[in-house]
Amino acid sequence: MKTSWKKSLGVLLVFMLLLSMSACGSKEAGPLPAEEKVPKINFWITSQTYDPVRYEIGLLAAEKWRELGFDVETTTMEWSTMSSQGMKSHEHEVFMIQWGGKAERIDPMQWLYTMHHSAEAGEGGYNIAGYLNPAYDELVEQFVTTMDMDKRKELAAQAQEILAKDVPQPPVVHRILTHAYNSRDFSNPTFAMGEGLNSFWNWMSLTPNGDRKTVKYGYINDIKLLNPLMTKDGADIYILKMIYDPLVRIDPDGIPQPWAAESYSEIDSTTIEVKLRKGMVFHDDKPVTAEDVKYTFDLAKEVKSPYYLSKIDKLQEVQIIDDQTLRFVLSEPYAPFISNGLGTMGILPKHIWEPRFKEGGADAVLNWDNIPPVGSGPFKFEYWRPNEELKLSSFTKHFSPPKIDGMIRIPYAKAYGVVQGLKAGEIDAAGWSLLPLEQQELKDASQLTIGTAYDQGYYMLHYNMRKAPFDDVNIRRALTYAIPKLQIVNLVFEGQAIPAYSTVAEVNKFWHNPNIEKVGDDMEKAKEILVEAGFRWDDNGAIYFPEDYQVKKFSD
Amino acid sequence: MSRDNILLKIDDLKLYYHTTAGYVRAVDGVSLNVAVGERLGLVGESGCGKTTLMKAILRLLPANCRQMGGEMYYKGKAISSLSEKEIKKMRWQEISMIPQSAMNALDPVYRIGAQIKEAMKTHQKGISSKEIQERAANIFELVGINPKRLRDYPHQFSGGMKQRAAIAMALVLDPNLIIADEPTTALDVIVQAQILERINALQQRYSGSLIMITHDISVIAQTCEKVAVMYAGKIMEYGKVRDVLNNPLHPYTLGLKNAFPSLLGEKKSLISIPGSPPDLIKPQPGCLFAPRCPFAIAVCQTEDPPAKEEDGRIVACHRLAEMEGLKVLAEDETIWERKVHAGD
Amino acid sequence: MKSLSKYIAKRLLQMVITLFVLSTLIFLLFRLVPGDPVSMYLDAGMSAEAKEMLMKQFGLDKPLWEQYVIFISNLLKGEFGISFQYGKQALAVIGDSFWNTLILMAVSLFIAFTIGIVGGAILAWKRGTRLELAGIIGVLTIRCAPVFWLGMILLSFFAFRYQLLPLGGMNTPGTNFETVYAKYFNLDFLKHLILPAITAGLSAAATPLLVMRTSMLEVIKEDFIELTKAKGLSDREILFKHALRNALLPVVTVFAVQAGLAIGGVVLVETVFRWPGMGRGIVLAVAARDYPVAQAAFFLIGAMTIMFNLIADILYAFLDPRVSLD
Amino acid sequence: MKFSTKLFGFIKKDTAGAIGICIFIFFVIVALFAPLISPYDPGAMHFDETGALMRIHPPSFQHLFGTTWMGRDVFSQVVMGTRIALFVGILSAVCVVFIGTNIGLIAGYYGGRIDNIIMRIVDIIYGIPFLPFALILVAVMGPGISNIIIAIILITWRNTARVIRAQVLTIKQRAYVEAARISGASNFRIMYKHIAPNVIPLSLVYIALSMGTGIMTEASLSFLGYGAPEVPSWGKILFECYNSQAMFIAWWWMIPPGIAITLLVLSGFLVGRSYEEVANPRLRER
Repeated sequence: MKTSWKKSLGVLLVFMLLLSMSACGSKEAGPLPAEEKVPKINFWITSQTYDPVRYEIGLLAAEKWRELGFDVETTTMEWSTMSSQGMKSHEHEVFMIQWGGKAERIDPMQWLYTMHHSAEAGEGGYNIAGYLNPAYDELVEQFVTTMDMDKRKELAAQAQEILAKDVPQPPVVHRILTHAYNSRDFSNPTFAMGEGLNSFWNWMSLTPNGDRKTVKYGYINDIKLLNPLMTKDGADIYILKMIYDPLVRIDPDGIPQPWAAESYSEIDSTTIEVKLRKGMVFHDDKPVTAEDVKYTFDLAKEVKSPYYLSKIDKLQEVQIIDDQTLRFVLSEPYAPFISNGLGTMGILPKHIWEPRFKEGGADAVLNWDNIPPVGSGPFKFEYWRPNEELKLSSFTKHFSPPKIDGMIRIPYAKAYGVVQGLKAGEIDAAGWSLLPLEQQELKDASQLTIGTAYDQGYYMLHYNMRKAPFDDVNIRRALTYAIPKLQIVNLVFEGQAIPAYSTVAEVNKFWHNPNIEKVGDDMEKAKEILVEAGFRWDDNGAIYFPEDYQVKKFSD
Repeated sequence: MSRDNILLKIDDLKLYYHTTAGYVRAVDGVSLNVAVGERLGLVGESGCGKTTLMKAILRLLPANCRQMGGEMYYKGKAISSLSEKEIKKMRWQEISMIPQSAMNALDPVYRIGAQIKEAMKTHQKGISSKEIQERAANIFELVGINPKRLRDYPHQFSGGMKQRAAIAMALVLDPNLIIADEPTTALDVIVQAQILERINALQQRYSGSLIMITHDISVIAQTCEKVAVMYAGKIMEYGKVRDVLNNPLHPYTLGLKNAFPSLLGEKKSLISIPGSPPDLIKPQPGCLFAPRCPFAIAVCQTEDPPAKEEDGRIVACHRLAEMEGLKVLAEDETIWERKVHAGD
Repeated sequence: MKSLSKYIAKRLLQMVITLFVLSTLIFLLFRLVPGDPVSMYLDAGMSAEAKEMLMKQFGLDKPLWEQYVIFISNLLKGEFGISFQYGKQALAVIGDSFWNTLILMAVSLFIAFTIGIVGGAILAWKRGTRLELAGIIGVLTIRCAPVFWLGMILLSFFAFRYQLLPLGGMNTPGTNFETVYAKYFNLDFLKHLILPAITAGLSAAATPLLVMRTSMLEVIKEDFIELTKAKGLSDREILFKHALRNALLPVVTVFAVQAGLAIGGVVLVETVFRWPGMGRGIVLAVAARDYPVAQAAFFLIGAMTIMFNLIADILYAFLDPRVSLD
Repeated sequence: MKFSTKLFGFIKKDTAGAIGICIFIFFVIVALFAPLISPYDPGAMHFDETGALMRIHPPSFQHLFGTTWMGRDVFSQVVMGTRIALFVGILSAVCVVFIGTNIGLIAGYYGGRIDNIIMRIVDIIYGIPFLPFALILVAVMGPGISNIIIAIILITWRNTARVIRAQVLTIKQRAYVEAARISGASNFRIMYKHIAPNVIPLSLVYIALSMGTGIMTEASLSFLGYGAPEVPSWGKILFECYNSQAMFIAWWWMIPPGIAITLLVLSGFLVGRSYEEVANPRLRER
């Protein structure tokens, strides 16, 4: 009996030891000077539970980098920690973000200027990589202030070319959105770039085939807040776009079109004149006036609306010329104002917001759930039971009324809920991109048709050029060439994605530059770059800096 | 004693417990009669089978206890032949009991009144609730408790009151036979005396029979007319209380009498019987008391002593004839201990 | 009855203290760790200034003690602050989900204790039989199985394979309810309730069942049960009126503990069955770093636990006259 | 000899306890030899002859429990998951019981104000809903085995402390403790030399019972998406399965980890319960 007791204690100890041993890896030093060894790369990946896609991509890329001789450690992190330490404080070495392909990003201002200009490199800025290239800065400054479209297109092409060579933060893949809808009862959907069926234009074009005219629409998450000045959530903004009319809407091809404005024109490089459409009314039957438009922009500036602040900070003032005419005066020439400012800001009814603001100030306006939201858009708010459903009905007094009677948005919390809802006919469409397995599950549901839309957003790797070895362009290029983009497409996305090479997506035909260097999927090339730059390897295959190493920050 | 006068007749009853180790012979060939209105005391050490015997009368024995022989007759009817329905009807209506320890015998979650009334409601269907209340109140007054306290819960009663409540409960249906199973054991001496007094007083009014089970021979002396001395599942001696206590004819009775302070006035030091009751699974041959008996002779070790009846007295001892002489010897307390040493 | 109200007052005071400590704990937990709510929303295209604006809006720019003072003074007013995500009072965000959870909890506890009490009594009655053995093995297995796994199995079996019941949620989408009554009292709601309630109920049934069984075994050995039998009562009366009633007492004690555990189970069950309750709410709020909502939900769940404890205590006093509540 | 008889003697008496010990030893062996038993790296993706990823393939000889959506071997994952489960279960149980026993000893031995304060704290902790608290704690401190264990410890020491305190209160009354006190032994000495040995058997019961709590908590947190990110735990396997459409199709992905959790928790429960009867006869039949 005694021996068995001792034995089991021993077994337990050995077991603990083994467990702790398995946690540490083995390290061996090569003959080359240790201080010249390329430092370990700490790759932050999201947990598999938060985003399996980023987790899998991370593992696949790290595997290839190890093949090149880099010492890569993958650290799994909570997204909130990663975003605050990486996106905000820029303390990362390399990590990945999924950038959404919203309509207002079709004009590549965000991709080319905000994410790569030196002005955004400070804490909290969007130049996460810390890409400080004076030549590039100059190029994109021109891009932002030039109003001439052809000139802008040319500048954008040049910027894309530089970024593709320097790879401060390479895009990896674009998803292909796969959305399903009930083609038996409804027809004429719009699968818009980056948004699929979630697009505003889909709700305008969708046409009932028979008597059932209200579309039941499935989604994973619920909306959260319908206050246009405060919301930060993409799902909320999709709904707000339906309830509120902006002056200009970005059409499915990314071109700004007059909407609540009858027309707009540039008076000079800093002044835009807008003619308001006649006869528009809010959902409470009060007319939409120039006063409302001016008040909307003034209020957004006054209360520092988080979502709009960056879009309208170049707006100096809004002048009312007459009942139907307004002038927007900018502090400096700023080309994206039409699509990002006029194109996103929904007109708010002054008679609702002004009393609220006067009474409680900015707090009363921002800390407000704005239920029911009253706009002038083609859809009218009916009711919202959080986590259960939201109903909008069509606004028949709108100048361009939708063909359907309305929509009910149902959050299913889980993908399987959406899929089973589609299958059972509980919902008519879903803005949730279906995985191949889920599509297979739906193959017997004959009423469904599946359509696709390319995402102009992407999964993007962010190196940190503030830290070695990412300050070296050869390292960045080699690492990027090693990323198995095609394999990622096949394994992680089951083919429902395409490799991304340019910061402006291929699907964004107007702005995309097809003649850039396509970095990726080439281990040979990756090795070649390192060898040419003089990098060395020890017997174990670990990589070392060249002798008399000089950092080369950018390509020539 | 005429035959029709007999209320309960026990005839060579054998009750064995079935256990994994074998049969435990808790009651082994007991014969007893209880006449109408008679008060019988059943005395013996704990574990001698007296409680088993009494439970058998109400058919309350656990499933592993089997009747291996003999029979009990209530009003001439074999109890084992009664149907489930008949036995349920008989319980409490005909035969009730005062439980061993009233502390645990009352359901703690119901009012005492409700528990008393429950007996009436079960057996006397169609009786008005007003009458039930009246009778419960009467019976409480009878046992000396304020009827207002019918509304109390058991935990609000003292030990003596609980016992009295239990007595009241046993009396409430005016049964023909009451079995009192050690009604005073759990109580302190003063309360014991009160309870016994109460039982005696009640006997003036109550005409039914009583079986008083106890290990305390003095209790029998106070309350009973007849007494049966039981040892290891057998009756050792039976007779009128006065006869048996004044003139015991069995060595065990002698020992038992020595073990309790005399209530009959003789001042003596107490002598308890050394040793312990025998193993009932594999009883030795001969008299079961022989190993502890200071007067045991050779025949006692081999032959079961026959029960001899004389003048309504029954004694089971081989040395009955020599008893007068042995009694004198038994006065000496050392004789009991010597036996134990010898037995070792 | 006077002592009862005094007792409840005393317990309520204890509850207030516990909840106070609880909320302080949660307040600190959320603020002393890396990651802030604002950075969760960075992708929306906000400028640095806008982010600061948000921090100010949420009151996160103030020093910790000041945030705490605000938090406590809000708490005294019954407020948990404005939700970071929903732009309204945290309690208003939780709103209906509180009732959804309460209904699920109550029904599953009812199922658990019905199964526990009846099953425990039966197993005690059938002592030593094969039924008892099978019952105990089954109950122990369910007790040790993860409740979410049980839910997954039931879901894929009854809802997916045989399509007898809905695949989660609380109401079939697309129905607008005129009244609160209409929302909860209809067949559709009941159908949605069955699987989650049974999952949570089954999983919580083991402990009361085992306790009931042992308690029952003890009670039927008691003297008063024998006396009841001697009184000529039928087996049914003995079992249900006397034995069950007495054996219930320890089970009621278990109820208090079980209610606390069941809330944990409900978090998981709500997640599996997509039940729009507080449990799922707290998971979502925590993931989004929506402190006020997470705090409010946690607070309410804590209060619910303590309330169930209180109910168990009162129930116990009601069932057992020996207990006086002071 | 005596101690081990005391420790393992119950096996002879109690079939349920023996079954529990057998299950536990089985899992310990699996954990020890996990790398040898598991045929593949649990993170490796598998491809068929045509080079296509083997997504949710049913069980076969190559893959005993089939494969996951990402073509990973479920059997290997379950085998490797045994280590995490045992590690979390044993470590958290030992810590919980160590802390709980000491607090219970102190509260019970010193009594008075110290006892009062400790028991108030215990009352408050009983008011904390366990899983939501663990969820918040792990979410804010970041997912990871150590944080999960910390969350378990912070809450569950209350059970052990309460039981041990009650036990100490009765032991304190015994004559030899009084004798030790009179002979001038220090408090520390009385507590650990004279009282502690008497409560250790009860502590061991709680180690067995706490192991189940630990394993279940880890699995639950993993299922809610807060599991330790880099290790293949049973809860995480279930989380992945649940979050993909495969839950309804790939039973081989869903059933084995659940059975593993159930069995291991059951073994702790059985051992604890039957050992309890040996350690604390008063609790028998309870």
